[in-house]
Amino acid sequence: MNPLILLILLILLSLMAFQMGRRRAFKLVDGQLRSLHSLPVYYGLYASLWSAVPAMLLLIAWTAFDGSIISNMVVAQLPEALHQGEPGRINLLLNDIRNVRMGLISTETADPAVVAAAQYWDRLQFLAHAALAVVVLVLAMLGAVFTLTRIHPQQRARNAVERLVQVMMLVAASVAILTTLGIVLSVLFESIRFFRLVPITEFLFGIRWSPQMAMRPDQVGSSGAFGAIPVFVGTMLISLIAMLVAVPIGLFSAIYLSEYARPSVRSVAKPLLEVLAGVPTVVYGVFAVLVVAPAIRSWGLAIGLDVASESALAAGMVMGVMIIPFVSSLSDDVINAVPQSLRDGAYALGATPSETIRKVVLPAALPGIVGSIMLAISRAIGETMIVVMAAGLAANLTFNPLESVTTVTVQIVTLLTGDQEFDSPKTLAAFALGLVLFLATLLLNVIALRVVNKYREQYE
Amino acid sequence: MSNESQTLLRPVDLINQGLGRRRAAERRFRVYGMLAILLALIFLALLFVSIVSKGYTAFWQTELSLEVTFDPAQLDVADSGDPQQVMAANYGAVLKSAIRDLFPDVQGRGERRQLYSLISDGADDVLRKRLLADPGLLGQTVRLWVPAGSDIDMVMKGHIDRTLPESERQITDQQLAWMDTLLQQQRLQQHFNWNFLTTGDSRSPERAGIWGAVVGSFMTLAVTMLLSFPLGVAAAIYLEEFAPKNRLTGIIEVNINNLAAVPSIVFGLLGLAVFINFFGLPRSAPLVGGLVLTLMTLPTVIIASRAALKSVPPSIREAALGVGASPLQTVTNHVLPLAMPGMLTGMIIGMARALGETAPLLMIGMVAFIVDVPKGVFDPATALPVQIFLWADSPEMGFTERTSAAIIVLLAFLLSMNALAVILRRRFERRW
Amino acid sequence: RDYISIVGSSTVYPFTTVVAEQFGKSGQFKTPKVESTGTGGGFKLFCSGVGVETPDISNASRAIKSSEKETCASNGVKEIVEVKVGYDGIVLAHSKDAKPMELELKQLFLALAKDVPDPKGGDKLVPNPYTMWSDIDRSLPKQKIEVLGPPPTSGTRDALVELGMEAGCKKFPSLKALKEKDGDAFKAACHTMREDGAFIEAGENDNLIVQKLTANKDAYGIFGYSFLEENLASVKPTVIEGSRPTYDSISSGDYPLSRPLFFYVKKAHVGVIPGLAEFVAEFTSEKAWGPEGYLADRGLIALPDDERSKAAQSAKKMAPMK
Amino acid sequence: MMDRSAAPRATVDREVRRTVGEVRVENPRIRCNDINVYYGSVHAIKGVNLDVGRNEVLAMIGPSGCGKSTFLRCLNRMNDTIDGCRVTGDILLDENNINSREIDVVPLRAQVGMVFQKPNPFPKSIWENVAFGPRIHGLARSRAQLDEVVESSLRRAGLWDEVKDRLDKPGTGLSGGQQQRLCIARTIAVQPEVILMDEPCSALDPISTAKIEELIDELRQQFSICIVTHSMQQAARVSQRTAYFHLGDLIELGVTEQIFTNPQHKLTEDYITGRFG
Amino acid sequence: MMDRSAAPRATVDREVRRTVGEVRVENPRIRCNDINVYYGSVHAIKGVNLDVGRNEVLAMIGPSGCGKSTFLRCLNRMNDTIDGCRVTGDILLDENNINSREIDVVPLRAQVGMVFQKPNPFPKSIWENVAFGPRIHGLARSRAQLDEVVESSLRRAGLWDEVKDRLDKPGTGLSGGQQQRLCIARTIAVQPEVILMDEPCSALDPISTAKIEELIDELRQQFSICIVTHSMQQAARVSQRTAYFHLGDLIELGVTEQIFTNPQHKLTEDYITGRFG
Ligand SMILES: Nc1ncnc2c1ncn2[C@@H]1O[C@H](COP(=O)(O)OP(=O)(O)OP(=O)(O)O)[C@@H](O)[C@H]1O
Ligand SMILES: Nc1ncnc2c1ncn2[C@@H]1O[C@H](COP(=O)(O)OP(=O)(O)OP(=O)(O)O)[C@@H](O)[C@H]1O
Ligand SMILES: [Mg+2]
Ligand SMILES: [Mg+2]
Ligand SMILES: O=P([O-])([O-])[O-]
Repeated sequence: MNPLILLILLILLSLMAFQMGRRRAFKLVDGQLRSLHSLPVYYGLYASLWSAVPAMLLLIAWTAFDGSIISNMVVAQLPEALHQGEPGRINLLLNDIRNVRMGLISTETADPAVVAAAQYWDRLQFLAHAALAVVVLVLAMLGAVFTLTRIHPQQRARNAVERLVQVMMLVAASVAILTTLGIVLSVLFESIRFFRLVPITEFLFGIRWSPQMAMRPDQVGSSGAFGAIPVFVGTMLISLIAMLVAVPIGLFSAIYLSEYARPSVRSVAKPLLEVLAGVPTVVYGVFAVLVVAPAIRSWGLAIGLDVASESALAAGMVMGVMIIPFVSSLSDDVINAVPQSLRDGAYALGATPSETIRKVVLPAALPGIVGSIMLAISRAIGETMIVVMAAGLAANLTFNPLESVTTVTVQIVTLLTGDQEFDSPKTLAAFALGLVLFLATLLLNVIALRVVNKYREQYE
Repeated sequence: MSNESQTLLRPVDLINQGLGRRRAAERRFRVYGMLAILLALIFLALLFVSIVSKGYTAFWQTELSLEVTFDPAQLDVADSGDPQQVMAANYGAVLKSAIRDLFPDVQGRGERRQLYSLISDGADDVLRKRLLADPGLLGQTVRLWVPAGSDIDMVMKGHIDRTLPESERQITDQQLAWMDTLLQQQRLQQHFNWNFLTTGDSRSPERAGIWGAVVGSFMTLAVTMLLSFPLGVAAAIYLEEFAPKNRLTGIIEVNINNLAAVPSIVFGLLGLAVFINFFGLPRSAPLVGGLVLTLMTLPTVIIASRAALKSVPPSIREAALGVGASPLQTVTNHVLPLAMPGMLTGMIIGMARALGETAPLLMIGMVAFIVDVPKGVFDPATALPVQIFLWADSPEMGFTERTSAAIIVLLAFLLSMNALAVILRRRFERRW
Repeated sequence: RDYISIVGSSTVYPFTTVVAEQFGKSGQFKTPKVESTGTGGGFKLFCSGVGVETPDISNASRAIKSSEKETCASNGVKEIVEVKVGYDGIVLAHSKDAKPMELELKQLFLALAKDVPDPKGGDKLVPNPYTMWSDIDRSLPKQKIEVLGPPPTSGTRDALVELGMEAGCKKFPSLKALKEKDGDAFKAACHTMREDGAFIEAGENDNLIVQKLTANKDAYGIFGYSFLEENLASVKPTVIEGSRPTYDSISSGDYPLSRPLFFYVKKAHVGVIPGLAEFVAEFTSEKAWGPEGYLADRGLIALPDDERSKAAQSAKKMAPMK
Repeated sequence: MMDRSAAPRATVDREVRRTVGEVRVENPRIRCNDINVYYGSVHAIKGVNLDVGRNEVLAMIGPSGCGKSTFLRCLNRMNDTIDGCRVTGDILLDENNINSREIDVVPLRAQVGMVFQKPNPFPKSIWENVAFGPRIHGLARSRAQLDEVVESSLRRAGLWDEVKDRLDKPGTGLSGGQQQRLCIARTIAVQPEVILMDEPCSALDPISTAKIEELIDELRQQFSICIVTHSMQQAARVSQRTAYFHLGDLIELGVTEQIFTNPQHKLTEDYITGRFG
Repeated sequence: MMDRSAAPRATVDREVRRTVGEVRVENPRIRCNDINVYYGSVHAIKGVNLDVGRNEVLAMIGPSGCGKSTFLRCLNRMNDTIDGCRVTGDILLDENNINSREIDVVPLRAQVGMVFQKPNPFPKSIWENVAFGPRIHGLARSRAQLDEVVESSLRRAGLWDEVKDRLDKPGTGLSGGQQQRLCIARTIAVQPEVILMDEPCSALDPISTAKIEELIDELRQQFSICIVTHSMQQAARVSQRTAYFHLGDLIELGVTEQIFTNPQHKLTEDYITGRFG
């Protein structure tokens, strides 16, 4: 039986269990619902969950594994000559068999052994599905019967159902932990391997970054220096420029929108600002390369400055524009959270609106604003596409915004696209950089959240 | 003040003295605010204008009108009822003879090649489709509009400068002359480029469409939405309504907030390591893209959903608990319906972000040349932003405008999603 | 899997994709999936084993290296079919509005190498002192040396190093002598690009390089011939060793910086992945890779006739390389 | 306690924090023994003993922050919803200690209903507002039965005539006083035994207040009612017994009339005579 | 308050909404002529005429929502900050119509200070809280002068001794009553002529309330004070004249003593005697 049909049957079965559970509970007390611990619905749910959940788990586990079990069985009976025991060949052979089964290769042209295997596979598949169907349905019925026979008026069906739902929600909430764990694991091990090859002190404090070393014995690349300071400095320089653009514009926009703008202006301008955050970063990247960078360069040349074509300034400015809405909408929230009573207090003393904002609202909102700016900074240092397109690859250790610098994310992308050799320090360096990036944003976020929370408590 | 002499001057007078300066400061402050917004909006406008002005031409395509004879011999088709034969037929030959008929005096291989390049490589698609739809056409002659070659298209749209010396442009003087003849005969016209909106990628810019990428994006987003909405809402409800304040929930909270700011590229690394290398899911599949984007958008959805739940006043919960509803009944009956619009808004914003995301998809092999429109979540696919990234890297001139046009399409989707979010927010904005 | 999976060189990518599209149109098979991962990255995936999750074909803008072959073999990829598909010119280009320049390979070496023979004479190698083109040779323009080029993951880089740098390097007798004496030292001297900002590794997006060139008149860019052909309106090539890169000069071998392009087929997959043999046949058919074929329209420089027919033959037989 | 009969003005000193007056009644509906409530380290209710009789209205008065609401919320375990709130002591509702961990709060809250300071109807129709409780508790089998419950509850809350033509309109569209009566109807629809009211009129206008007070008087026939109020006038008008709280202590408890005319504790007297508050 | 046999019981009927009593005083500080306030279409204050005398405390009482706060906020144009609020009529402060569009609200609000229901110190140091007003208005030239202003204001607010050692600590760290006195100090630091207080004690405990009431009595020597209060006892304790508002109408205005002992309007009487509220 097809798993899909089985699934539908299972659902039908659990619906039936639901109905029966409900009826039974109702009958037990003769309609005197007050003497029933929970509503009949809960008895129904209880029965249907017991019949569906274990069976469903089995169904999932079975379908996850039966493919490999069957293919192993098919392989076992294949003539040894066809695959010589090599895993890759077996794999290909299986693909072949699969293609025959799906009719992609006609049975006439294919190897008779393969055709036979395909038929064997079909048989096994049929058997497996049949067995699965029997087992699953029996399990579901057992579950239903087990719960249905145990229904009694004092049974805390609602509590049981609610506990189960809560567990399911807890599992959902834990996905975040799994994700973090996954990130840490997928980055940490490679980083450790990297730090075996390159001392961590050299990585953190070295001032030369030239990772594009030879990938093969017969190639000559660059020297392979892994001092990440220039990369960090570049990241900071670009982030700094971005913040210099984003903070004043974002903050003033937020102030204007929340304190001055008429509701009609606000209702138009705010979503428009948010559009800036929604524009894909690839688009910003294209814009930075084609419009902003050349413009800055030609202005620079016009006043006699030597501007690199991939200046940090261009990438930083465009990134700043992208970040404006983060600063503005977060600050907007923070400013709005400042209680009206403080404004009233200042107005009642005869302060002008700007005095109220500058001397009362902003100082009160400052921790929150700082928090939002830190969140924006972590956005800036993690931003990838803009810098991949608009910033340089060369790791210059400089604070001059007119020169070209590189960033952590650019390095990750360039190190991981192209040659991927998992044990060369070059590729591993990308993971070490990823780890640094993760830790840096973690740190910024923890601080920012602390600050923001502290500030929230102040008024709540 | 306690000082008697100062009472001569009332404080009001003193205040009035400083008033001019304060009013000026007030005006300045206001102007800064206005400037800030104006600047941001100007940048937005600049972005849009520059993209639209570069891209709008891609929505038109130069087409060439030819009298095409579906000659069975040339086509190498005996039975036009057999789709196999029709698919594999040699339409190029038919097209070539059709254009030769227009310029019978063109001789020599070199010249002929130049002549053929007036027609797009993709013109055979048009013929194939016609013949498939109407097998009776075999042996007949019909007048058809077929796409013109990319160079002609570029000249027609003004992207190639005719005045340049021949060596510096892709099109020869001879071709320009033919083009002018065709124009005179009204055989060359610009039509709306449906093809762009309905087909997959192609290496010929004039045949390249974004439908494949749109479908890929759609599937990726569908996976993302199906997973992240229930997960996100369940997690938000748990954290906001049920979670006891303990270590575990504290860690979960910090985690979620932190994940929201983790660079998207790191999620790409995760997807590569976990879904492709560990679980062995296929490269380039929308399923994997969707999974990665789910992990990426989940924090956003959770945070927005929690905010929506928070905005439901506690008095509603108290009311329900007060008549003896269980916490779960309180949530499902009262809190959730009220928070739903907010949650949907958060979802849309998360989706919009996922739609524009490129970096993590680069890591999991969704940068690929894929012509066939994907039919399932396991088929290889690209997504809109990746398609933009790919086209931006193509040598052919025609792709420059396609890149901008694809950006326009992507922005149109994003804007409509944003607009939807705004409308939802407006519609259901509730004040207690 | 019922479609062909192709990875590898970004240089060959535009050609493979055209063939893939043509191949898909016939309707018999699905259109192959082509990923542009760079030559090295392509081999990495290609050599990771035999089986449906590994690619069937890897494109390369240089021949496979013995080290890569070993990796392949150790992962069970023993039989590989090599197909040489044509030539690509590597051009050094700059903005059309800039002053034209003519360069010798020796000068190219002096401009881009990390260490160069001491300009004051002697065999000693010193860190590259040249910052202006005119420092190298008075006849060259008085402009900052600023060259945007490919990173080592790219086959273009390998070809540049071998055809350009090494050839320029050998013009110095002392260095030429070194080759016999100490191969490694020779390589270190001739293959190492400078890292002081004059040579900028600009990533694998060649279009971006073209666009950066139009924005910056001083900059030179290194990329494949097909990009030059499409962008003649905005950039122009540098004449190298007296030869201007054109279709003819590259195919005749006049132009010194031209390199062959390849793709490699995993023999074990032939007959298993539907259409693989047919795809190779399409690629090696005259209407595709011939001098009049559709690939030539895209900037591929066809192999000489005899070489081409030989290559087509061996591709048809799927003869693995030794 | 003190000597009350002879010298009526022999008030108990401010410093004394023992409860003055008789806290117990015969056959109580609720009996509280030594209730303490802590918010983290704040001791909000300090060893309070108190009975709620059958068919009586017990008013709780006292200055702001003295713990009236906190105490009230103990009686139906609404304090459970506040993080860090800890309640000790026994609260016997018909012999069951409802303050024990084992008790399921859901049926308890159906038995002890609550009306809040600010009217908080659900943003649903009037009908659904009232039907919600009976529905989740399974008090009606059919729509018709539910209709009946809704009507009778609204009638008893004195709201039927005003809303019978718009039962499907949202409850939030009613005026404040109507909303509060709707909340009362919602509470009595689950047939509780005790109704707790936390300043139910403080958000209402005088006319609505008068209506609610009338209603309370009627409901007393059937329920026990505890009402927290800021307004001494209101306490005097509606209650039979009054409890005066001060900084977490139950200072005085007695028959309402006597509390207002002849308080025995100095603090009560100060409060009643408007020396503060 | 019950039997007022001596005074004739000739109370004015409930239906009459003309103001009863004398609304005018000689040489007023503020004179209001026919004030109407609209929130959108809600008519919140209906044609009120009223004078505020010099060195007097005028109390405003009335049931919740009757418009006390709204009226008070007219006097220093705080209603300007509310969207959709429209005020008509003349408000003369020393002959200037402060309700005209031309008037600059900045100096006006310095002249007519306001203290709010909930203490709202700025989240800054105590010193800065008080110095804020004088500083923005340029009332002090030097730090020394400012110090002087801060000290004298805090002294007059009766807070100096309690905070003199921690002037640099945040004002939000004070207790509720201290915070409210800080807000009063902040207000008098700009030397206003009138002080408006909107239920300044409703968030405070009895002891703090007493302190503030004392303070109000002292401040009256120098300022005119309008105070809104919910507590009739408080009105009786601190004010010279009392105004009773009802649903936007000024029902009755008179000498406090008389209002409380012998109200002339039926509505006032109902309210005073606790028949509602
Ligand atoms: N959630 C809470 N967390 C901490 N302390 C609280 C909490 N709720 C109340 N308190 C404190 O407990 C004490 C009693 O509060 P409660 O709300 O019971 O007073 P109340 O008498 O109802 O006052 P009001 O008349 O203002 O409603 C107060 O000191 C208050 O600050
Ligand atoms: N911002 C506003 N928008 C619309 N209506 C308002 C607003 N503020 C007050 N009102 C209405 O105006 C009327 C008077 O309100 P006001 O706040 O002045 O009453 P109050 O006498 O101060 O009451 P309370 O004693 O509760 O403070 C009320 O009916 C109120 O609903
Ligand atoms: Mg309370
Ligand atoms: Mg008020
Ligand atoms: O992508 P490449 O051809 O440069 O390896």
